[in-house]
Amino acid sequence: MKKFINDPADVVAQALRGLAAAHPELRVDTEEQYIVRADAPRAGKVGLVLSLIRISDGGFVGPGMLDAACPGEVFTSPVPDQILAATKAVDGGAGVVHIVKNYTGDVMNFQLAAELAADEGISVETVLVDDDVAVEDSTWTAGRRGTGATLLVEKITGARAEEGGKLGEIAALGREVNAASGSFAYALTAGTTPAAGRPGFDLPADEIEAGVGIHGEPGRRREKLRPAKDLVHSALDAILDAKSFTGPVIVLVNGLGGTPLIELYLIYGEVAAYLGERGVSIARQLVGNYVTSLDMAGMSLTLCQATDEMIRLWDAPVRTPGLRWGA
Amino acid sequence: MKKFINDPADVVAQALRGLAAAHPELRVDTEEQYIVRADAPRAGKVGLVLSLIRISDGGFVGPGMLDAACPGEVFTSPVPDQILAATKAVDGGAGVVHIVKNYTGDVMNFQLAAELAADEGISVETVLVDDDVAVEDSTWTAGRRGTGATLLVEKITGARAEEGGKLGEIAALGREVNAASGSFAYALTAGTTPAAGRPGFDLPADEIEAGVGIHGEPGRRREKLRPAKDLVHSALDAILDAKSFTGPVIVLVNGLGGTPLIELYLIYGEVAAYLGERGVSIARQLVGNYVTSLDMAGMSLTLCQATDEMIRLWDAPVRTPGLRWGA
Amino acid sequence: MDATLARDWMRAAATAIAADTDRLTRLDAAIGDGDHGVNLHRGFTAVVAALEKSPPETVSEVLVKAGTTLISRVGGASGPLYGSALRAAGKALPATAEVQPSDLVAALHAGLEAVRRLGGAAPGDKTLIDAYGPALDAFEKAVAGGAGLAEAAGAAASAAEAGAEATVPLQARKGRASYLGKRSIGHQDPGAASTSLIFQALAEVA
Amino acid sequence: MDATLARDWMRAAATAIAADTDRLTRLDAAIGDGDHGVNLHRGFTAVVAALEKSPPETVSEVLVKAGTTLISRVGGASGPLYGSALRAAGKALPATAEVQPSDLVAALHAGLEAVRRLGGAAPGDKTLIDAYGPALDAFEKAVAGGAGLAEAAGAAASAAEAGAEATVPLQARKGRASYLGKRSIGHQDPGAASTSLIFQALAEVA
Ligand SMILES: Nc1ncnc2c1ncn2[C@@H]1O[C@H](COP(=O)(O)OP(=O)(O)O)[C@@H](O)[C@H]1O
Ligand SMILES: Nc1ncnc2c1ncn2[C@@H]1O[C@H](COP(=O)(O)OP(=O)(O)O)[C@@H](O)[C@H]1O
Ligand SMILES: [Mg+2]
Ligand SMILES: [Mg+2]
Ligand SMILES: [Mg+2]
Ligand SMILES: [Mg+2]
Repeated sequence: MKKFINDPADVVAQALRGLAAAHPELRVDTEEQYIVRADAPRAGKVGLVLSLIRISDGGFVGPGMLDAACPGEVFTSPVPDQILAATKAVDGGAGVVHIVKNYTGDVMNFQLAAELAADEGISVETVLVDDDVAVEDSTWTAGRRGTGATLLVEKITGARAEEGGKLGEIAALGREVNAASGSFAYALTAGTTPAAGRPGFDLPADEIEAGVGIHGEPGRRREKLRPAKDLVHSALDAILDAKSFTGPVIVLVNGLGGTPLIELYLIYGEVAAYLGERGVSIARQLVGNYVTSLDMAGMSLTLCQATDEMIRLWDAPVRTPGLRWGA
Repeated sequence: MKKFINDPADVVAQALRGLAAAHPELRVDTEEQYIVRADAPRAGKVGLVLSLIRISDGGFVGPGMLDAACPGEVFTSPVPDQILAATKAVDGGAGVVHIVKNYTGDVMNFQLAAELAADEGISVETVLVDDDVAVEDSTWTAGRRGTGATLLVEKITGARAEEGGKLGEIAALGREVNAASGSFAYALTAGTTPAAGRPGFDLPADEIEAGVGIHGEPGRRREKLRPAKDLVHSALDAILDAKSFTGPVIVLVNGLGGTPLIELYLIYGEVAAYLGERGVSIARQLVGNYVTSLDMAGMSLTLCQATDEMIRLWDAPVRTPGLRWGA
Repeated sequence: MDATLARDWMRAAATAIAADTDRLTRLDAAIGDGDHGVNLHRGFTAVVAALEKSPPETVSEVLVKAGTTLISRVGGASGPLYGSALRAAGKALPATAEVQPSDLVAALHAGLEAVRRLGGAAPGDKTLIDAYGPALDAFEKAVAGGAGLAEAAGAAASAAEAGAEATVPLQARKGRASYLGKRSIGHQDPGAASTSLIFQALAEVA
Repeated sequence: MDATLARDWMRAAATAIAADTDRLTRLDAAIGDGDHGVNLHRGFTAVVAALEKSPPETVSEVLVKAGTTLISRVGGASGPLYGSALRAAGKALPATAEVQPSDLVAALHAGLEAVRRLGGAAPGDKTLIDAYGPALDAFEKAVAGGAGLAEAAGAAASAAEAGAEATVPLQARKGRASYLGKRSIGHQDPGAASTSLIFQALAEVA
């Protein structure tokens, strides 16, 4: 394993220290391991807390988006203590929304934290994100995973919370965005966690994993590498089969951490062309490495069938390390 | 080689099409292969054109930064025709500054383009960027390479051009920023160009390249992998030996394309700590994959000994796909 | 069982997990995200430290403290599951210095119940339940037949190991491995493997 | 040499470069950025297409058109260098249908001069000059000794190849390879290798 780290056991803590140094507009509690806006808690504002297992998501804390995020160990959900501490740090009396990606660990740890918060008199609403159409949503699985749509839920609910939206409304909006979103991902290579020290899986030189999540796990199936255009068509077909979108959609072309922008833009070109063919109009688009899986070379496509209100909130100012416009 | 592409011969053109689709606020000439701000040329505004050999740099075209960029084939400088076309597209009568990274090919192609532009009555000033202290600046080399400082030159001169700075002043400012900057880079892995189809060099599992540039070339020397802290100290020592900065500095911790943010933040933590030890104060910092080398896992550190004016211009609004704040 | 033996159990579990961290992580890499060994190693190291810092006086307190520590240090799926199991088991025990095998039967039932409530998994879903369930059955049967702790624990350990091995041909229906669909078949469930280690640790010290 | 032969030369050069694209790219990957073969292949393919589209009538025009095409299609260091060399050589020739070996000597001198002016490299800097220079010397000497085009081109080709091989032990002082310092020693310069291919192409068709 080759990484720019000091000690595999201490990567998250040290990265958090760097994040704190690089972003004085955030407050990082390196003891309890959470990140909050420096101005938190704001009286009367609904707080948004993300279950986060990648430092890059810490990049989405700030005005117009998240109030806090709490990274667990790499690919491990945070613990209830941490989540509780972050929840308390952002509660301004108007309640707190937990944005939880649908993974067994995240769900359970947040559930425990929500119970602890309720004991302390904090109203918590949970928005479960489960947009990954690669997983069948059935009793045969733990349900669809939360992937790229998390960013959309964060951005859109974050903008509404900034405007003064109430707890129930924000939670409902988050669930609406999630229900209106679908994602599908491909991996060209496995990522390597610092603790494991070797790639999560081996992949022959001409094969890829289809239907991967964002924790380095293998996908639904292994396939031969195909041209980007084919992969884009298959991914969009999977999303459009699962969710019958007609547009306008917000499109996220997302790299999983090790994919250069030149490839992501090439992919976006194919996405735009194919959605045109299928008669799905595009309202907004975002291209980059946002919802990542360490150094995995891979990409995910997310579509969100957006209402006018969602588009308005998408366009609203946001000022975070990872996403910034209008501010 | 596993990449999200269709045809290795057509990657740049197809990525440009995607960039155009994703960013309607830019105008992409896919025929001549250049990217300009949609509002170019602006009468009376000095135009800034970048020699660019990576699509991600196209991310820095927009208000407050570049007026145009022209990507060559992957790792190949653009051709004079392209540069001339971009130069004409952004000339609003106040002249054009060419920001050229110091590589033989870039220098020669821009020189030919500048001669052609002069023939057409356009005043061109050239700012040569050569910040990479890994290369000895002597008659034994083609001179120091242009790397991370390019982003600083683009941002700072771009802000001044937006304010109405004159041609000679912008060029002088660009040269001042370049002279005040130093960079050093490490690679953990080689990148793979689509055309070559295999990594540029082989690197054993425990070795890294020290002193690499941003075109996939091997570095000055091969070293054993060391903890991030050690690498940061060596890189900063190299920069501070070559340029005697005392601060305030603008710091860029830059990933070469395949380096996850968690590592870049960890690195920034070490940078901040070590600059503190060496008594160099930090005015501003930027952490991310900005000046990249395809999918190379690597990082570069850039320091710029900044004047108050440079810091003011650094803070000025910028609105490009790759860098955006205050707008 | 007294508090000392309960602490020895936790220590033995920590040692076994430390030795098998890599194996557990590999099992998890095959059908999950490759952190199970590291997660439990971090957790049980913290458990041992917590128990050493202020040694509880009763078995009940040992297990509650161990569970609480796992919940607040592990994260992931295994933290809440193992943590809640140990907490529930501890809370089900009498607050006496010594507890009987029959008390432990009830406690282990409470633990399993907590796992099922929290995770919603059924037997055969390819989770730690598939080692825990058979182990508890064997323990209960042995105690009902008059066996002492050592003998009952031995029976539980064997059953847990067999249960873990029996997860290999199953298709996962819960947890991260369920995303793989049929591809989860042919691999042992990492949680079942670690459950087997924990029952083996009990058999060792009992 | 007439325009037809000049076009044949460019076509033969394109064929040789196409066949050796991979070798040139590998040489460039070792001490540069691994694009030299691809660069020249793209360029000479365009040259052949341009010459076929509207075949020039004179050798001078063939070389100027080839050079212009390389400049506007290749990029990198090799585009301006080879392009300027061919343009300068073409411009140095008389605008006659047929040119003599002695005209070509003068033209090749002009081409080398253009490369040196643009790139600033001296002999021994481990660049294409280290193949071009010896080739030109040999060509000139042969012509001075009364040799015809075929014989002179053959001598140039051998000298170019020897020159290219002689770059192996050199340390690069110009171009991308110079960044490597001493590590550039032990590898053949890709530009010298492609120059040798171009002189070989002349010897083939002459
Ligand atoms: N719903 C569930 N019920 C019971 N056990 C579960 C459930 N989900 C997962 N597990 C167990 O947890 C183990 C994985 O633990 P771990 O790798 O530490 O967590 P994560 O999956 O969050 O990375 C699985 O092997 C399985 O035995
Ligand atoms: N200053 C120079 N003078 C002469 N030839 C040079 C010079 N710099 C580079 N070259 C030649 O160019 C070759 C590299 O060409 P190429 O790989 O196409 O361009 P780039 O270096 O821009 O990638 C080198 O092998 C060398 O022969
Ligand atoms: Mg995990
Ligand atoms: Mg090149
Ligand atoms: Mg796991
Ligand atoms: Mg090259």
